[in-house]
Amino acid sequence: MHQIEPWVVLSFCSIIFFIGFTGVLIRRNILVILMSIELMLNAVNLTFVTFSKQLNHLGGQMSVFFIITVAAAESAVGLGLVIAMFRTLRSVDTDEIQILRE
Amino acid sequence: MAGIDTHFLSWIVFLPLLFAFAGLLIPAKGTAGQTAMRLWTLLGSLITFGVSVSLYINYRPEGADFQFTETVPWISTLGASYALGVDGISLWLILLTTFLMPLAILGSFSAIENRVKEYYFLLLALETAMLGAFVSLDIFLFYVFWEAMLIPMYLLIGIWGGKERIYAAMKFFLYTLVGSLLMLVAIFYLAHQHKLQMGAYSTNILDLYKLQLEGGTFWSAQSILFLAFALAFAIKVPLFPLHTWLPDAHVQAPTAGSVILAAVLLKMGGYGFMRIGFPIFPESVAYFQLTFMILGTIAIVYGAWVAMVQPDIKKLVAYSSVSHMGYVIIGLFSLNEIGVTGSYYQMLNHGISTGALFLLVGVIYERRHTRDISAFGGISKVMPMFAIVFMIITLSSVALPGTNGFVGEFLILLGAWKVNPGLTAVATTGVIFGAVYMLWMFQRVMFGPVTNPENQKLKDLSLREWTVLAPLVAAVFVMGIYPNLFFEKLEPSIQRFIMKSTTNRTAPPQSLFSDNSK
Amino acid sequence: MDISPFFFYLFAGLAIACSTMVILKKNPVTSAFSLVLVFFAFAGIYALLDAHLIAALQVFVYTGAIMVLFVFVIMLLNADVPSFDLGRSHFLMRVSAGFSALVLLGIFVWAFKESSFHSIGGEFTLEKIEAAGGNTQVISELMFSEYILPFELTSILLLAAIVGAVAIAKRKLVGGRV
Amino acid sequence: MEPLKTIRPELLTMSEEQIRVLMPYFVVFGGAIVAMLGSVLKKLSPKWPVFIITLATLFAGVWVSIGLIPEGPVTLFNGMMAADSFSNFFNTVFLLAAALSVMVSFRYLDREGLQLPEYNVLILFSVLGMMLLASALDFIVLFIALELMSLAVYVLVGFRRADRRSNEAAMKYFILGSAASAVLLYGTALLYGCTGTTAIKGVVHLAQAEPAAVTPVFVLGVAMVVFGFLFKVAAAPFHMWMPDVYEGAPVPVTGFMTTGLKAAAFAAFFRVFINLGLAQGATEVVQRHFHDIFWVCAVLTMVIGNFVALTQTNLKRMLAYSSIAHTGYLLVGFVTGTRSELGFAAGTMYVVAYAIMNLGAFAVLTLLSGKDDSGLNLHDLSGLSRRHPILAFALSVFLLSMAGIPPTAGFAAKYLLFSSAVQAGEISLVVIAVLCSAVSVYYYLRVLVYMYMHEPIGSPQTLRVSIWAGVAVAAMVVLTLQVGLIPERMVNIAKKAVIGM
Amino acid sequence: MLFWIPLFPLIGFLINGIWYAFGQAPAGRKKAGAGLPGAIATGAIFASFVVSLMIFIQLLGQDPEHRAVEQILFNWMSVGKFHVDVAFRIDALNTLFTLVITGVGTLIHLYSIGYMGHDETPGKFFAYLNLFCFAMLMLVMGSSLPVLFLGWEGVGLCSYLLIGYWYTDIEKAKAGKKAFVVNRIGDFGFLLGMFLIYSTFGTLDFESLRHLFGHAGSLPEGVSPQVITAISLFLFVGCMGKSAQIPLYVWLPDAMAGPTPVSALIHAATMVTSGIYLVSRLNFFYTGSPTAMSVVAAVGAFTAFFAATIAITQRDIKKVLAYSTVSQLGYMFLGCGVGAFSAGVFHVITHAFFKALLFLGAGSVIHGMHEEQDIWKMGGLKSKMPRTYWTFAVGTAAICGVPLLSGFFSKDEILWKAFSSPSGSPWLWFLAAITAVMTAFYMTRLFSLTFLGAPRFEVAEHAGHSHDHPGHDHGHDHGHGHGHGAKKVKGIAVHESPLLMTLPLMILAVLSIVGGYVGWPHASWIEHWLEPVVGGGHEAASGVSESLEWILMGVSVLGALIGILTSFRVYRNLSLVEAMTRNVQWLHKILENKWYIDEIYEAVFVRPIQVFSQLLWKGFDVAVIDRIVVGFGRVSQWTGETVRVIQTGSLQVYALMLLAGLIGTAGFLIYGWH
Repeated sequence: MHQIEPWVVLSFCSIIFFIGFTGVLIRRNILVILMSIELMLNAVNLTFVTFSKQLNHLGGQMSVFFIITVAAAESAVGLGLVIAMFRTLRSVDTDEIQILRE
Repeated sequence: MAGIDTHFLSWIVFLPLLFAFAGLLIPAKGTAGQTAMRLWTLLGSLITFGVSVSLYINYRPEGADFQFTETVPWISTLGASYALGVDGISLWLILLTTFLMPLAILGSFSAIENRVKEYYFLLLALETAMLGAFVSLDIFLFYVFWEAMLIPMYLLIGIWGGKERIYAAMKFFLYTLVGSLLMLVAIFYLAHQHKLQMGAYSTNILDLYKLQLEGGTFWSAQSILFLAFALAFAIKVPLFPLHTWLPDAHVQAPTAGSVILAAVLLKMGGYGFMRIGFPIFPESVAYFQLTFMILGTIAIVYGAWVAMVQPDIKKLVAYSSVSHMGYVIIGLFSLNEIGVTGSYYQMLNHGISTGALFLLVGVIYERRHTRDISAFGGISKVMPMFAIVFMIITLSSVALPGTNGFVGEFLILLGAWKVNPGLTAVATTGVIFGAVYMLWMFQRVMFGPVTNPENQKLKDLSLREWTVLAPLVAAVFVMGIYPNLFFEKLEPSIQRFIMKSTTNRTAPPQSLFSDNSK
Repeated sequence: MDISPFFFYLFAGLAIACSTMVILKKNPVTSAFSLVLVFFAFAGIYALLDAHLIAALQVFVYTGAIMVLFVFVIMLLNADVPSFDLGRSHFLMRVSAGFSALVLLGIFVWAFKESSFHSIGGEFTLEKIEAAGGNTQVISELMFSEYILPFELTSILLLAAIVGAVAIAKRKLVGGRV
Repeated sequence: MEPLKTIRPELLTMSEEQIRVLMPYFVVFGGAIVAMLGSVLKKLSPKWPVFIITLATLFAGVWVSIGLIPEGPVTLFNGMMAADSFSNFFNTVFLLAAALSVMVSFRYLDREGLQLPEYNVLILFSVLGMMLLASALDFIVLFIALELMSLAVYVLVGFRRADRRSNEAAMKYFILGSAASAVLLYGTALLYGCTGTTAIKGVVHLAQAEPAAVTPVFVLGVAMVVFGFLFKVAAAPFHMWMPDVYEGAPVPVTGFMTTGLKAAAFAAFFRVFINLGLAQGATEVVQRHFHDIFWVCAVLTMVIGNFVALTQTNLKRMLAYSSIAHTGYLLVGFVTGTRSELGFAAGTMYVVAYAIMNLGAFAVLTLLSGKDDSGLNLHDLSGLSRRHPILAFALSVFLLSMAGIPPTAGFAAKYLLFSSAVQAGEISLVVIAVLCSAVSVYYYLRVLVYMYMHEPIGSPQTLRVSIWAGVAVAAMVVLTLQVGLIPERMVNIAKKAVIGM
Repeated sequence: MLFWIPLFPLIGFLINGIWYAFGQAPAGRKKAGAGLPGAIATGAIFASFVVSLMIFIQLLGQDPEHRAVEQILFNWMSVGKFHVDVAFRIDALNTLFTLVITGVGTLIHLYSIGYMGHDETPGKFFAYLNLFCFAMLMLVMGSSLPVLFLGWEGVGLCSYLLIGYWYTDIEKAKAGKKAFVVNRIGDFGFLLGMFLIYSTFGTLDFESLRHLFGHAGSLPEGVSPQVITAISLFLFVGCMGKSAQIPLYVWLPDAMAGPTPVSALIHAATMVTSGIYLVSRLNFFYTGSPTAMSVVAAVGAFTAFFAATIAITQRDIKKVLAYSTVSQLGYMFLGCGVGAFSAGVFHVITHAFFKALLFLGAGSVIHGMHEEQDIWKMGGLKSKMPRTYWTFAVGTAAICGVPLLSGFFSKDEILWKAFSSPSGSPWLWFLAAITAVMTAFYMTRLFSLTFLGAPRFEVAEHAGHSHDHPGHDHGHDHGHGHGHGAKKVKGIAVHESPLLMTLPLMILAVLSIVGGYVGWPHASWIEHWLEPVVGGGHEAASGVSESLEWILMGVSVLGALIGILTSFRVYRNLSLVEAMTRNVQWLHKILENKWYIDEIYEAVFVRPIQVFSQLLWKGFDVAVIDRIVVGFGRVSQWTGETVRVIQTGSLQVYALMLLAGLIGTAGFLIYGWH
């Protein structure tokens, strides 16, 4: 056990990514869904960094900065929406937001 | 007026539209306003007719293939241009349109009382679209007009129609549209082929005549393309079994709508075959000749039989149109000069006589508000003058010699006989059944005692109605007695048409054709 | 790859376990705290991969800012509603989601194993970065030269986010006046 | 060992040319800041000032954009952004779409009690995002621009905060949008891993230069990027968010989304698609597979969009499905773009035509909608031609244009699009497309049926049309007909735009 | 000059027609009496009679081989090589027809002035009558088939209009329609014949066709006999329709619904003979095809016999005459069918005289009886209507074949030719002879029942012309409906018809007597006259001697006398008749119901077509085609409804699609990787 193959790290990233995706799919609580999205973004970040290391190229790390920032802005707006929704619906359940259909 | 010589056709085509837009400025509130609107529209259509008559006067049959041409590049990327021109084939259809339009307008003076302004606007817009289709020498332009025709007609049926008007309007629109969309794909393909063969895109019909397309089998490009066009045209004609939109549309449309629909719109199909379908795809025409002749024959007999049992006058006339247009198809596909001339003439005849029939039905509909044959009986007694005109038009419809109908049907059958005597014999039975359904209808409506008290006090034709019908009656006899008036402007164009439609044929024509292939 | 397997597997195992907790635990607060652990584990792996600045930022921004925001919102909302612990969605959905994710994961892993990433050698080797002043310096220099556009754009993005968040979270308003 | 050159001085200065081509962006950004400042006015109601500022900004932006005719593509910021005719063309579209949306929403906001200055500010921000999206040459920039646009629009969708449907729409849009962004981003990461760059062109250059770089991971990356975009443009089967969001959003916002947002997504998609060489470039494997994928997607999108629209009774939702259908037609343009003479110009032209007619239609819907976006069911339109003939006429023109009936912009655009598809040999696709558009005619005409052929129901309420909205609708009618009658000009512009990319 | 012949009636028609349409028909306009319109119409047709006579005289002076006058008016249709002129050509054959048409026509017009005196719309009647004459003249004068066809259909139209003249009676209107439709069936054959002629010979002009054939019996080169046969038979179908032969005779009895002068003119004297005209005109076709000849002869003979059987039992005076007409037309075709075209034409002429006479006489009776047509309700009119009685007697004698009257000569000529001609046979002769006996029988029956014996109706006492016409009572022209007559039987003031009506009767009676002398056996002027056109009569087949001819003539005369005498005996004692009728009830019933032919046609053709049409409409047009069309719509709608189900509103489902799409694509890509 001396070396970690890149595919192992990358597979780890995709495990996290799909866990995040699964979270989006199976949770009814919107807050948790938002968290799952954060998980996905983190997985992406790690992929970037892994590649950055692998390729000896800092572009990946640079990207991660911007992604982190965007993620932050996104959560801000997302949480704002959650609050607004909670005000009218008194709920954060995705089952409650199925009026618009068909 | 500017450019009246160089843009003569444009003027004719867009004159009605100009009047339509100007008519929008007339304050059509109240009776006076409505009358003003009606008269204005009538004036517009009459002026258009006048101008188109000068087209007739100046057209030289011995002159160029297409006259009064105008060409303006339009979408150079795809080779589409604004190309107009007139030959004998379009000439008479233009005149038919402009001739019938004032009559249709005059005929609906008292029938239409609400939304007068829109009504006449749409009628004039429709006229522009129809004229445009007849003068287009560019397939793209043709398509534009072809489709543009649908909207006014759709609204005319849908707004001023009968009880089932919405269903009928929708059916009319969708039926026609589905057909024409496949035609659109074929147009794309043709333009592309032109690029491949000639090096540039073009949708000019005259350019497309020169295309070499592989044909002769069912799955060849030519056949498929021809079928795409034929579908659009056959629906418009309408050819059995694609005719079912027609009875509904006819029955529901207001009188003027039915008149225009029967008289001009159906001709678009035949015209399309003549202008586009045949000359571009000669081998496919030969290939599908029998198929279409069979369909045409079926249409003749089928239309007549089904017409026989219709309880509604307009529906009966509609099915009679199916039957009559079946003749057009077999005449066209007989591909000899007699048959084609007959077909063309039959289109004009059908325009006149069916148009007149619809106007007549409109006359009694206005009085009785029903078109049920069984609601009438003995009308002759109450409206003798009406009965006379009705009789004349009925005779024209059953193709009595001396009326216009005979010339067309006779030539068609004569022409078709040379190609396929068996089918022609079957088609000729249409002569019998045509008489059966028309006269039976006439008998039930006009003869017998006046049983329904509502029919007792019907007013005979008014002066206005006479004005509408008299030109049609005159046309029935003029066309029946002196068809050469029409043939002489037509002949060179028909000959060219046949030449184009038969040149690429793989097999030499049979001996019976020999006198036509000059 | 030249990293310590032990720490990698440690952090990776932690991250996987905690992420699973995030999506499986009913209580959002539990999920939130599991998420914090995931973030920490990620920061560890960043450090292993020589991305020290990112590791730090991960801790600051994610655990410090974003998570606090989450917890804050949870608290805010939780105060009102007793039945906040929502379950998971429909069984069928869970099965199909899990199955799809697993299949895709399989495909990805296969793809990662199949592909090689050695072909392109960049110039930012560890030694060069060290020579140029370390990871942080190089990154900052890059940010203000090559990456100036995204950098400026993120600022606009944040501005927009602020406006948006304010607009959306404002209390009720009537007739156009705030 | 060569030392790293991290600071390149040439990146720290900008030439005059570069500043000139950046003017539209500066104008919009500046306008956004000023509007933002204006929105916090205390003494004075910010309503009018912000409105005026926004409009002025947008029109100034249009003016500047039209005035800008770059001689060739100008790349900026280390090749991360391009100012070329393509972006310029789309910038104009976005700015006009935004301007028209702002014009029609003014009275709407008043009526609905939503007159917040942030509305206009957010529109400005999202327009900026769109403009950057159309000019991004780097995946990172593209992502940020996308997020900038999306974040503003998320909020706009949820702008009717007291309305549960608006909230629902915003929430769905947000979650799905974020998830899709994450997928897109993951794809970007994989591409970066295979090629060592995030520049759009760089990716494909490397892939072409070194075939070894085209590994399964590369293909997966491309797939994820493409799927992210397909999701954003709402192509089936990733279209499902769209009807819900369009229905829930305030009417003028829906109009803005169907035009501006869609155009922006397509603009970026075009750029990515062309530069990734999905149609002809990278390798044969990629090209062949993506052709099939797009083919299937296009058919599915057209079929689903049109057929489901048939069953809708709410006009807004119907137009949402119709929007999906139009996406399908546009995908036909993607499938066939490289193999026809017009190339992607046909698609580009279609985007514009669609924007024009849809903007017009939604402008009319905005005027027709009642309190809380009610009154947009089909039967509410009964007899509209009696109550308001001009609006009915305008709506008819837009709907007929969408149905592709001549002589409208929709017809001209469809004609160009499908004829390029035939040139590319995709005849079966075109046949499916025209049959679908035949289906579409039914539901467009159904609206006409209600407007023209049904009698008015209930008491006719008077419609007040503000001068702004009136001008907007009239302009769209004129444009629809003008492009329909004389498409040549628009085609040339679109061609130039695509070639300039 | 030729064009004046049809032009005069046309002018008459236009004057009367326009006057009627605009001056009389509109509500509130004063109705004109019969006088002026009648005078105009009669004048017109008389003028053309004069012209016809002049032409005839002109022809008399010409060389027999080139005996023809031709005039081309204008070019009707000209398409490619197809070329039709509106042109007239009068030669030996049709000059006779023009004379008969205009001559008999004039008399009937004259008669009509009296007969229609109380009608509501005499203007219309005379307009139609003139129109008919015009069309009939076009028919016989036309120099080519299309022009002939113009007249052919034109007379059909007039027949239709005049049969349904009293259209308020729906039965009459139906009879008119029936006539037109059945004629159209014939025209169908006619058209096919024309098409075949044109496609074979490239022309439709009689002269050109005749030249192609050269001399009798020879066929043009390259034309197979089958084609000739086909053409002949097709055209003969047309003749069957127009000239009321089996199986298309059914319209003629019904056509009696029209005013009696119409029956006389159209359905006895002129129109129905146009079939014979056509066959004789195109005799070269028929002589070229023995098959066609035999068909014509057989149909003619059988029709003659068949119609006669029906005539025996009819009660309606006009129906008897109608069946008699059918029967006589059969004779004419028999004549043509055995190659004796001149005999056929000869019979046309004599038949025109006596049958017109009989019809007009019947009209006079009906007029005098106030619309009573049932001969069983007549009787004893001899004294009441002497002039009618005597003239009718002449007519009856002529048709029965009493020697030295016109009918005798023409009928005997046909009988002899049927026996002796190469294409004839004893069987044909036998059938015709039996028919002759039956003819004598039923005509005498008619005569006897009408004029002899005691009146079988109550005679009203107040004599004089008290024309309280039913038409006036009812306010519309129901007046002549025979249904009304029946109710009015009580107290009929029978009166002799005015001179205006009896004068034509007398003239025709004279003609019926002398008309036959132009065809004196073995010195037949008419056969000689027609020879250039129809060819000479065939020489008698070998083994047929002249004495046989005399014997046969004697047999037929004897037959006629037997028929007449039997009939007289039988119908003197009406109770005997009833007894006899009872004995053969079934036969009587069949005959009285005209062999149920109408019913059979109704059941075999009319009803099935109607039912089938209904089925096509409801069962195919609406149920299949339209259902398919609507079905497309339904399927689209259904697809839409189905697809929208996946639009659950749940955002997770939406997101799942993203995943599913990714799986699909990734799988697809990786599958394609290898």
